[in-house]
Amino acid sequence: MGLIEIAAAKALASSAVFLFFTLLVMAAAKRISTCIVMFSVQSAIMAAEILAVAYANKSAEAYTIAALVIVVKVLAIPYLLFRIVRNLKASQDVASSTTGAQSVFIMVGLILLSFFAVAPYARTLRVDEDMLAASIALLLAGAFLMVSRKKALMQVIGLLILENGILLAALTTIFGMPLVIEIGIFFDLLMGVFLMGLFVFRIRDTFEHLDVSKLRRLRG
Amino acid sequence: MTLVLLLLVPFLAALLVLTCKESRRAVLVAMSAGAIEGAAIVNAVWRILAAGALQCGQYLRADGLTAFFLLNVGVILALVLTYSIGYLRHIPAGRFSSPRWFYSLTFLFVFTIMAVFLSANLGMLWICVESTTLASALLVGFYNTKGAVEAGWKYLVVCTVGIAFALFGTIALYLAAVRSGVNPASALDWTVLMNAAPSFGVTRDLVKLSFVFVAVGYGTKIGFVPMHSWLPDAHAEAPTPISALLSAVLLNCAMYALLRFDTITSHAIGGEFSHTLLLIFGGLSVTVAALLMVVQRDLKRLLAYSSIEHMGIVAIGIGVGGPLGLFGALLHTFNHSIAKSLMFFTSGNVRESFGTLRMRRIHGMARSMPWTSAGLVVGSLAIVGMPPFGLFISEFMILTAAFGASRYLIAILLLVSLSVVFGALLHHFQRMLAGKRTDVPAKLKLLPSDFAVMGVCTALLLLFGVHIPGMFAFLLQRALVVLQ
Amino acid sequence: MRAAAASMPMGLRTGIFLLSFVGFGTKAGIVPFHLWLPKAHPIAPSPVSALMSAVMLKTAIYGFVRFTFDFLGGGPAWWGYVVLLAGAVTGLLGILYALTEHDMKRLLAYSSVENIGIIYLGLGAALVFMANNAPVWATVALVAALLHALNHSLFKSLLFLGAGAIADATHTLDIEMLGGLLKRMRVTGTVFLIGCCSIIGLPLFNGFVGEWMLFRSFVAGSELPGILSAIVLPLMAGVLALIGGIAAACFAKLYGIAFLGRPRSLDAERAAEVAASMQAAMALLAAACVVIGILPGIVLNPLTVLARELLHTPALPEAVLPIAHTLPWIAACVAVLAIAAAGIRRIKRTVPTWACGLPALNSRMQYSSAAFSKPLRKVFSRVYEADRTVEVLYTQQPYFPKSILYRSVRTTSFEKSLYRPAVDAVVGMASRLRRLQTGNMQVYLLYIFLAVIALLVFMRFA
Amino acid sequence: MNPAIDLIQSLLLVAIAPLVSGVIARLKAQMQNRRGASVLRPYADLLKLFRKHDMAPDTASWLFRFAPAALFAVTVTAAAFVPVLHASALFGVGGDFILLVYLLAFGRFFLMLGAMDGGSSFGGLGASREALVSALAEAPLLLALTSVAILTHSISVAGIVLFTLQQHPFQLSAVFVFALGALVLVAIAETGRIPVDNPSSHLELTMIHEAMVLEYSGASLALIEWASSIKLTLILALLIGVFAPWGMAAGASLVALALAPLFFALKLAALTIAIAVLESSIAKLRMYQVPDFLGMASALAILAVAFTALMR
Repeated sequence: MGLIEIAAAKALASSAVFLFFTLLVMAAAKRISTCIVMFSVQSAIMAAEILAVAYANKSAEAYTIAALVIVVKVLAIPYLLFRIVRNLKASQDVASSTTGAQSVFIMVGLILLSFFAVAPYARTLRVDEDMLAASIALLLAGAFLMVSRKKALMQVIGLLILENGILLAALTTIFGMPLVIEIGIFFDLLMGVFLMGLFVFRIRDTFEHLDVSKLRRLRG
Repeated sequence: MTLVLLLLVPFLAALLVLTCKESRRAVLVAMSAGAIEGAAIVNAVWRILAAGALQCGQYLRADGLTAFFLLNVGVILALVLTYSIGYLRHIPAGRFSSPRWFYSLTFLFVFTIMAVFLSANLGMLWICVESTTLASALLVGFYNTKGAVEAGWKYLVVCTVGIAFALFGTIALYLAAVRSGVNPASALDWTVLMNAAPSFGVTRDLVKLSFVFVAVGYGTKIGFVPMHSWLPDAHAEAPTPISALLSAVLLNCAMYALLRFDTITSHAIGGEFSHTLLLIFGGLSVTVAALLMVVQRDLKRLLAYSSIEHMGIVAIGIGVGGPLGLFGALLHTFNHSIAKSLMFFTSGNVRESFGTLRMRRIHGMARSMPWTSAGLVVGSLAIVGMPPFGLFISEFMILTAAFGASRYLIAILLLVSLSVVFGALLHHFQRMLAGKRTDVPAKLKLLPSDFAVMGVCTALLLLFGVHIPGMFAFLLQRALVVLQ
Repeated sequence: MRAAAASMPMGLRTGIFLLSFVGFGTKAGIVPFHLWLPKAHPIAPSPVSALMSAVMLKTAIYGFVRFTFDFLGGGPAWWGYVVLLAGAVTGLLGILYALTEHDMKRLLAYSSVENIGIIYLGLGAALVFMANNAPVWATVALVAALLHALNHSLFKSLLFLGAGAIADATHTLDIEMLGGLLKRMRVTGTVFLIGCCSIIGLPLFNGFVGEWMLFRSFVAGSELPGILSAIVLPLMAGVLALIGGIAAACFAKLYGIAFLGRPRSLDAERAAEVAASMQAAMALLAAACVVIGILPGIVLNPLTVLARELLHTPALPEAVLPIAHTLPWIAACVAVLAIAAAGIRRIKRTVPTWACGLPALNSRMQYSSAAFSKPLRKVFSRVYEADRTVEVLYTQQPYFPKSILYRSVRTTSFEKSLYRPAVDAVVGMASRLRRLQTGNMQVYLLYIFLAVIALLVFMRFA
Repeated sequence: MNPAIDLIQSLLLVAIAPLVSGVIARLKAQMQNRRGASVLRPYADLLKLFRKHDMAPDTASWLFRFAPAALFAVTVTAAAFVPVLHASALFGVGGDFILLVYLLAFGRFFLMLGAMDGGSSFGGLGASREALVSALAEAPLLLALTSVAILTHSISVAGIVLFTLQQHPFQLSAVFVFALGALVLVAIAETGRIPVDNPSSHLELTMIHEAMVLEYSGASLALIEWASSIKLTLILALLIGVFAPWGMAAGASLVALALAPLFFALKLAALTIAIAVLESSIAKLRMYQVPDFLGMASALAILAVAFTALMR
């Protein structure tokens, strides 16, 4: 076993922990930029994981997907988000409706919950338990961030994390889907983030704030 | 080629129309593109009927079900484009809100919708459904007012989140297929899945899990309660032709996606589970939407809730199942799309005339705008399922199927909801129609195109209420064959 | 279709029956699904109202007949009782509400409700006869119902057109503002009178023929073996008579206030006859009413064929045929006598109406529409719930008030006690549901997540 | 049977109608210790009125003039339904009780309209009250006759009379008692006698019929008065025919036919005395007690119909 193999195995084994770490940091984060960085890191961890899988299976498709993740999720989307943050010239506060400590506690609870939830499936599906748990945790964490953070950009980030969870679930169970489909999904995602960014500007222009909890003209 | 043409026309039209600075040119380009697309649809439907199914490469296929929905899109597109001629007079000029942008985005939207129907692959299907959200979000926010931006934002986020669940469900189904021994490369292909479905027994739980997520995901897009929250906002704030397009085409489009999954799931693990789920969503949607219609204040929001209700009825039809239930459900999607388009068109006229959609401020329509009022009355009679309009037939089929399948609870729930809807519409519209001539602020001149649109809608509703044309019935039968 | 229906399970058949009963009933406007009718009519222009009453209500009846008789082929007797009850309640409440209306079109709309009730009485009787294996009388009842439907479309169109003519001539439909129109609009007034005579079922006008056949079939109900049907059906004759009696009062009020006496407003005073085309249309309908009323055979035969088609039954029994032969003779007899009686008299001069020796009368001293219907309203006060306010303004003298303002708002207790709570409950629920649509998108997202969780839990247990 | 006999008995009914009114008035007067006018007085009145000038109010339309003729015509036509001497009628087979009731309603409707055409408040007042009474009287009248029709298996008036005539008095169903009760009550209301209406009242607070005819004069008034006395006699004849037809001729027997007027006169006399006694001994009801009165009639009629089924 060469050095690379050992590194790959190590990465695979401990990547779930790193992912959880990024989630906890996001929960504690007060600034949007921290969350963007953490999202980038999270995506990088996943890319590393896919690379490890690709290397282990000698799968060209997996390499392509890893490359896509790096380009789109590690670089392009965080860059886009940073640009938006910079251009908005607005407060960087995430505007959480829970305190930092509460958020972290909830995040821990969600992670435990996901382990609890996947236990029966992991066995029947013959997959790594902590990776599957991590994917569910990402899903739940994304959902939690979307619901609890009032800034429009945080909704985008939450959605991206949720998306990451789905991607991870696909990867851990079946090494992802056919390539064309994956590419399509990435493209969609990129467009989605781009559009949401557009809307963030529009919200700022028309409402002069970015607090989505105040967007309550339409109800009933 | 037939199928590629269907996609190519709207895509090219979207680009071409963007180059037309002058709004009359834009209208001309749009109308001719619409005509070409219509011809392409007719051609495609014809060929599909002749051949049973058309395949183009690995990712495009059209079968009977596709043909049925293509026809639906064609009819509504024609109506919407025609109506837009008159409607676009009122679009204020802005950075992105000009007729050319309107048409460009509309064709992009149509492009994604066509792609949904033509996808042979469930992964593709997901991508296209998600694209419809992206393409239409800008249209929802077209007016750039506070309400429009808010609605667009909510639409974008809520639907994207919902659709993400559908992706999860799709992956779960893929996993189930792969684990059951289907070749991973084609394990998302619809026909492959249909053939392999009976052997999914080992991954029973996974298929169920998949359907739960797909139902929530596409259900968000369909507007099932409780994932419906985006729908009234988007429908109310979008430009009127787009509201019609959303209600009459987009919802059907998501319903189509769910229908495909429902069929596979039924084949794999029996219909009990997925149908129960659909009945739950359907019953919930019908009840909640009917109740919420009572307390609406805005005309277009009212119509939006009515769409939720009708999607619930369709879900009940699918959930009740059987040839009659499915037939009724499919027919109902078609009838609803026409009736709802008519209603939205009239609401557009109302808005232009009264400057508001607040129903409390609208009086004396019957006197001041008799034609629009007639359209509204016909539309609302149709929408509450009165004979001799088409929705009566389809609702009656669904109810009969429900009684036949001994689903008494859901049938009674549906009946009660329908009467609540009737009461709600009567309550709202009676006040709007009655009143003096003097209550009307501005006079709206209807164009021939407006009359044409309302006339065609009425004629179609009447036609389908009295007699389902043979060709159409044949098409529906073909669609049913696909689902069984 | 019939064969398929025959093989259906009873539950499904009942389901279809109840569905078509409620569905078509709503459209036809049977109580308690009638609320939309009087609200829709006044809004619509007169020709549309006429068409609505004449055609739309009838398509509903047609649909119900088609489904219940043709498709389902009848059912157990209780179906018939349900329809009879609906018909009786509809007819009575319809005419009672009509009695209190002062707006001509609303009055006519409520009278449509009443006539639909009468038609449903016939349909119910037919169902009971069919369930009791008496196809001959079922045919009579069904023919009666169909005939009344046909007649109703004739005389109600006539009346709505008449109302339209009045609206044209006087710009109002409030009968408290009218009066003396017969003198000013002779043709309209005369044909309207024919419409009124028809609608209250006076002999020699078409309304009578249908009602007569209904009465006849009700009396025949006594021959049925079941005790219940032998009691219920003949009692329905009483209900029909009561409806007819109140209808007579109602239309005497309508005609008497709007067309007779002196004008109650300047507009009514200045009213002039409407265009000849309109007169011709009304005259044609009026002629049809009279012809059918005197020679009912011309419509009875085709309708009998139709009913036999629907029920697969033999011809009408002998017992109902004499009416067709008697009516022309009665008509002749009445005509000769009336002409003779009219010939005896010579009106010598016109004089002012007697005013008890006081100076001339004015129109405000006439009986008003509200006053006319007051006695009957008082008798049936349980049905109406009027909110009355009387404001009296005195100056110095206690016996000569300056002004008395009497306001009476009629709300029907039926609406109050049945619909109000139901509507309130629905609106209450709706308002509570409305709060769920908070406008906060994060809450919306929460709903989606909760839906996923709930379904996952459901999946575990399903 | 023989149209000539039928025609004669109908004309007889029309002809003696004023006499019946006169007899009742005379009997009442004598019971009240007055001498009273001659029993032929109504004929004199009619003759006088026919000769007098006919006047119409200036507001009136053609309907005002037409209404008395219509009332008279339908009432005389209705008289051709009822057997008097022979158990048959001019409108024998087709002359059913439904048509009879509605013919009477016909006349009343036109009288109501004629009253309202006068333009005074009296006309409206009378018409309104008449509308109340007739609306509520129609149902018990029809129901009572329905029960009789069910018992006699015939709907034509002549058929009903013939059936009863052929029965022995004790063979008759007890249900007849209820029907009779109901019919008597309704008859009082229909003919406008005390306690429902007072035919001799000229007080606007109490009158119904008189208020309606206030504007009429001359021949018009004569027609109306004649018609109402025909109606009274007709209803009395109906009561006699339905409940006590014995003595009426049925076949072609000339003896029976010769005796029939005698029997009829006796029974009519008994009824007029009963009316006179009743009208002299009880007070008129308040307006709003009339519905109660008719309610009782309705209850009896409903009972009668129900018993026809229950006592089969």
